[in-house]
Amino acid sequence: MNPVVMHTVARLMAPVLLLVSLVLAVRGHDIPGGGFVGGLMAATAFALLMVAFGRPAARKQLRVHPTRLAAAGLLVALFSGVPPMMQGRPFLSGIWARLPVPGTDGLKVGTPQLFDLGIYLVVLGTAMSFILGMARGEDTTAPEMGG
Amino acid sequence: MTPSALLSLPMILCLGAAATGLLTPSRAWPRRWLALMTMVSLSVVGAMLLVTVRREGIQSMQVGGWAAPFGITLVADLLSALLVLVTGVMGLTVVSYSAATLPSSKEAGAYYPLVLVLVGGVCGAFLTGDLFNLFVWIEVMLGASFVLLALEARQEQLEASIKYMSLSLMGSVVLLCAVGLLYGAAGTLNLADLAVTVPGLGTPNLMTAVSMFFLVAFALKAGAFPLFFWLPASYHTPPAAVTTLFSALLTKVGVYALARVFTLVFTQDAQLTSTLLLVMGGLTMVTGVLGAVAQYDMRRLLSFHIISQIGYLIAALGLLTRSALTALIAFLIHYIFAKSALFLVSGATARVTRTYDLHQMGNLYRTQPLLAALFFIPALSLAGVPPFSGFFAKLAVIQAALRAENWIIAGTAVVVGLLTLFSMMKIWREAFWKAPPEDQPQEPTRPLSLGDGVLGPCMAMTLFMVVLGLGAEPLLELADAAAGQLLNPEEYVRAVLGGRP
Amino acid sequence: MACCLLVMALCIAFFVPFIAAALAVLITRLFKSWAGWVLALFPAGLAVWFGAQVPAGVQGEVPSLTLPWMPDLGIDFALRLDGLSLLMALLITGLGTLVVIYAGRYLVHHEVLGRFYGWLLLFMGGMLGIVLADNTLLLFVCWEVTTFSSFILIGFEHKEDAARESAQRALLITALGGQSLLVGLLLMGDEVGTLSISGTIATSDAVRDSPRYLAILLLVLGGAFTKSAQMPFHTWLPGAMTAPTPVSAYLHSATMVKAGVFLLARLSPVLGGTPPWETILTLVGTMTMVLGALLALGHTDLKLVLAYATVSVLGALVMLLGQGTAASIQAMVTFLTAHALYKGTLFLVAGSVDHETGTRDVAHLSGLRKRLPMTAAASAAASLSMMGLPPLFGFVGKELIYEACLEGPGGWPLAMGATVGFGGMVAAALRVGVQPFAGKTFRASKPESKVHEAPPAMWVGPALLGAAGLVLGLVPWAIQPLLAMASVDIGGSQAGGLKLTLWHGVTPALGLSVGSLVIGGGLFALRQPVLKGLRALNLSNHGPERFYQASLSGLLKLSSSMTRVLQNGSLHQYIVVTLATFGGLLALAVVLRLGEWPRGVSKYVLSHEVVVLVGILAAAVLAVVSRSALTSILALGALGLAEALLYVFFGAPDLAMTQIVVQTLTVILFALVFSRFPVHPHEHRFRWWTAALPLAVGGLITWIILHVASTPSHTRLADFYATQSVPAGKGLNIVNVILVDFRAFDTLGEATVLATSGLGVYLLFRTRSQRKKRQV
Amino acid sequence: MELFLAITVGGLFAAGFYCLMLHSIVRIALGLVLLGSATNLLIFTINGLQRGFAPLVPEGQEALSPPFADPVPQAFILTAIVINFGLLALLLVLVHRAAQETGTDDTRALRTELKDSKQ
Repeated sequence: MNPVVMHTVARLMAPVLLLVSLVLAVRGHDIPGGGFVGGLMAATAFALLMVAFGRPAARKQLRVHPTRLAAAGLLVALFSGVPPMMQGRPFLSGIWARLPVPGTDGLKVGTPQLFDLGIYLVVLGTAMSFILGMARGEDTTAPEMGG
Repeated sequence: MTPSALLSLPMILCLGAAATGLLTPSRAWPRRWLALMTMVSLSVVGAMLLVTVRREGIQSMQVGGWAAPFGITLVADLLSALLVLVTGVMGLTVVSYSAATLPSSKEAGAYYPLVLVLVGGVCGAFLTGDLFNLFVWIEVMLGASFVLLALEARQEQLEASIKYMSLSLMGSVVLLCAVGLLYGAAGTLNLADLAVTVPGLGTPNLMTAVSMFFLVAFALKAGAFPLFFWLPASYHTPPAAVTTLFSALLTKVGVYALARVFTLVFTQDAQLTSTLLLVMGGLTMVTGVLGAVAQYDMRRLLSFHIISQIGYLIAALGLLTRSALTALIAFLIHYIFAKSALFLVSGATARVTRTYDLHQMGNLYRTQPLLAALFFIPALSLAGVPPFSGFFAKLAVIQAALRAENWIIAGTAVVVGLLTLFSMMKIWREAFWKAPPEDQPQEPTRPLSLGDGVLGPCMAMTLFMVVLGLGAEPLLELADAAAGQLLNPEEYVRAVLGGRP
Repeated sequence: MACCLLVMALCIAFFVPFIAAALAVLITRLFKSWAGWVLALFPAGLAVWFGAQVPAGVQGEVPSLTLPWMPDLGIDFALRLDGLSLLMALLITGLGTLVVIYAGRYLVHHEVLGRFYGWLLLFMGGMLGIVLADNTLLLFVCWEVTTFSSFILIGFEHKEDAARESAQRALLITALGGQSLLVGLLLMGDEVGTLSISGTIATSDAVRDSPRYLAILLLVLGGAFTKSAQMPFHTWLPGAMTAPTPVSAYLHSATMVKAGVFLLARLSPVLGGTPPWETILTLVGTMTMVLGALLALGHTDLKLVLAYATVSVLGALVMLLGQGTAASIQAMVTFLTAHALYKGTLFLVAGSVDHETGTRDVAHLSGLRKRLPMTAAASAAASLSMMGLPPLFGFVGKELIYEACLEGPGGWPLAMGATVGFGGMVAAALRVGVQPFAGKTFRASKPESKVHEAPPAMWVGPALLGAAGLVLGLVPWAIQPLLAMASVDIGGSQAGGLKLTLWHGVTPALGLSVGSLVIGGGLFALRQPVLKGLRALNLSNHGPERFYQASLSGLLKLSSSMTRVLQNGSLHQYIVVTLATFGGLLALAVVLRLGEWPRGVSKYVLSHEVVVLVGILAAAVLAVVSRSALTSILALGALGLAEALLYVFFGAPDLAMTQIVVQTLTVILFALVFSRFPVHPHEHRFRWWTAALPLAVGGLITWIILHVASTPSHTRLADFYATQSVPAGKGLNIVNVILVDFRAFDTLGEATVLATSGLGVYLLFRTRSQRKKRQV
Repeated sequence: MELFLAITVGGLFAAGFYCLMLHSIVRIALGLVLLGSATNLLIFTINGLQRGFAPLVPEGQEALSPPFADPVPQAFILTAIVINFGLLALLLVLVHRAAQETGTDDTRALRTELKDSKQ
């Protein structure tokens, strides 16, 4: 493919994919979807960037080391279960609130969603570990380009 | 702290520390100290849990606040609490040993987080009261063990990992089938709920068939004959600290799970399942110890002994009497310590001699007196020589077998003990007594002392063995109470389901 | 109060040797060459204390204590000091004192003398524990302490192959016996409901009348016979002579080997007096006695001769216990004491000779009496006692034996056997105790001027012991009360009334005594032809010795061939066996329990579903049989899609979505891996016989699924989630609510697995590229 | 339907186990994928199937009324799929690395285990 076309496509598509992935993750509570599929979708966005601009650029766009991203996600998921313990309720009990968002009857937010967000991050981090790891494994013949 | 929080803390601590560890800078000290602190807290939590359970009976907690069987229940009876405590102590031992032996580049990597994940998975498996959740925690534990095994990626480790993974994943498939079939047959996977529901289903034959899946899956994880191949194929490749961790915890989860499902869920066809367990246990003892006798690699020899000792546990489970289950629990605890001590010592030996090959060692009795003592006591203990913990544990097994009039198991236990002694003394003769081979350059080695950090953990394990030997009574009493809980599921059911029948 | 103090002192006495053992290394380091004298204070103190208990014991006072130790297993910390214990304790501590002093000099330059003392005193503790214990398992614990401490002591010169070999043999044989003993004791405990020895004795009929009596007896005898080196288990004892001589003197003549005899004596009120007991003990004992004596004559090594002579004596003691009459028990007790005194002396003498001359081969020794006068005197006293000449204590003991044999059920045949056995012993005594010292010509491996008397630490022990044999022979009534007490403890009140006198008058026993001297003298005179003849026979390499070697190598062979078959490194085989086990257990369950046809399974199916199912199967078959990797991978992809379709048909959109994504990723992963290395053309061809096992397992699983599916479906959980998902879980997508709320704990674990594997993948690739970098 | 699906599941198990018995690690991994699918379908079938009717509560309603597909096995399968996938990826990378070291994916090349027991 023409690299210019590829770059353009990637530049346009990646943010869209990221947005869709977030929607999938957040709305997953009510419609099919969820943190897992959302996280994979987000990873696809970065994979696209990698195909277009190469591994280092994709790695740079991700900003965080993928394994750290996964670790952070795990921490978020774990942490979402802790607040109820402060109230003397069991670990991972749901706490819900309704945020007043103008134009709707309020947006429901709760720790289970935070949990799902954690899963989203774990999946994104893991998928990026796979993708970036594979890509590094691929150029075993080429000199390592850092990262 | 409320008991219910105590139940979830082990997993939160381990996984939280693992994730936090990965987020800290890639240096040795933050990760090491984080792991150490976590293991200390885990041991404290385990001890508190044990005290609570001993004082107030079986504790349970509904994760997410959803009443059983709709959510996931965590349950701690005496056995679980005891095992969590032992897991914490073993974790602490292995982490401090790792700190003394591993290169700091490795410590700075993902090593400690992986250890924490593994320990967290093990605790989860011990504490969960739900079979699907048990599957998940077993996978957590396996996942971490796969990576730990392959971490250095030397060729033999890759090979070992592939064998270990293929066979373990096969076991996981069987386990998942088992869980699925049980859900289809009983409509629930909560253990306490199953204990209540299954007798009323009126399908005992179907339950027997389903129990075979569980038997295969857990016996594979436990390393029972003839499903143990993954164990000797892999345990001799990672660093001693990792082998110790594996030997102390992984197979125990299989044994624990067997004990759990065959005392709580599949009690309808005890005749058949007990017979199978007895046959399996007896053959496991014999094949394990015969495998060990021929080995000249210290770690392979010790790996085969894991199998033979597992045989004792499975046979004790097959006897299914109160005294047999008491013996099982006492033996389990003893053997975690004994085996760990031996693996840790094998690591220390290899540090001195730079090999695990018994042919290449010699004369350590003179050059390494402390090391010799720290090998001798666990070795005797493992072989069941008094007055160390192994004797009383084995005695309990033999006595249980005699009382059940199962002469074959009693005889096998006795003979296998003797062969264990033989192979332990083989290590002693080769590594500690004989003159070292002449081609081996005799570099003047300073005797290892406690200050080196390598022997500290070995010493701790050995002390446990002496204390659990001369003062076995508290452990036996605890094991007896735990066996009582296993044989009378009413308390377990009441703790989980409350007043609901 | 006094009683209380006594019991406490008994308890302390039990622990003193262990404390001494713990301090041994320290004391040796502090006192250097005086360490032997210092350490000897511990056993000496004990000996004095035990000696002080004799008068009270004669009055019938039996101090005892019982502390609960492991009530769950029935093990108590129970001690009891009756006459038998007292006699043994005196021998153990008294001889122990002398041996400790002796060893301090004998091994003075040894680099690990401290550890040696540690093990020796540990052994002493175990031995003392055996005789003091009033609980069968406490006795067993101490029994095993002696087993493994003697293992270390035998292998003390551990760089020598022979020492390691002998240590292993001793350990294996005695540990085998130990295991047998353990089971016997446990069975016995179950019969009487207690592990207390005195309690068992009180209810001994329960054991003798039990249907398990014979099993218990044989198992206990297994322990006693191995420890006491009875035929055919005697082979470890001569080998044990690789131990330093003080060890041989202490363990292998005076104490440890007597543990088996002691055990039989201790349990004879429980197990004794029955036809099997009498037959087995008499037979084995007599055989051991005669063969031991015979074997003793086939050697010229001082220690080996003594070792075989010891075997012979142990046989005699066992034989006497088998007779079970009052006279035989009294004779046993007396002779045991006499033997401990003279055999201890002779071993120590042999050690001194070896130490001073550098050899212990009798053939190379003579005329030493001038250079080693004290040693020679001790040796003379001891060997005369061994020969059973008046006025030595050995004579008293031997006379009693002959009398007991003549009076007992064995009668004349047994007495003749004993005479022959003692004849051998006389010859052995002449060889080891007299021959090296007698004669005019001095012969030793060193020149005469370099050979001189052993230092005091090394002759004081033998001299004292030798003198004791003489004194007791002259005034046997001095020890009579103690021996009488011990006899009563073994044989009950009817074994009382022991009378020890030096001169019995001219009796048949005296005649037999003379007979044995004549035989012995004859054998000694003909020593060269006897030696040659016995060497030609090479007795010690037959029978049990052969059996031991054969079973050891058989074990190793079995082990290595089994490992080669089972754990042969082939992943293929591991998988096949695992699968076959799985299938076998399923088949077992199906055949035994689930044979009937499953009923009520829904057969209603729509055409598009059939298409999908056929598609799944076709894709699976294609993936399996295709030789092209690419085809297999693509088939896998197709299979995943078909599976997703099924999920769509049956109301699982989340599942379908995830399945598609995951299967796609899987296919990509496979493609990447396949593209990395040349997959050499797969030689695998589809074979029906290979497929039989998987097909069988698949069929069994189908069968079981059908049975499960024929039970009514359960809706309890689903109903709960359907009604609670919205109000409590705040979500419309029930599956998602289950994942993040109802069963969020599962998902947490799942996320952990995923993160772990991501980490693993990343790390595995990194190690590779790092290694590459290092190579560059 | 359960009848036919059960047969399909059995077939998938047979195919998966057959792959495990081949001498190629990649084929073993492939077999594990097949076994994963088989297990998922087993769980899916086991408590009765329901055509259509996903377990989604319609917007605005408080509860879902029957008929609907059992959501519990679906949740199990979702968890299992992800776990399987993660571990499979790990296995494949191992296979990849081992093949780099040995140059083949033939399991018969994996025999260093025997190195010391031959002595």
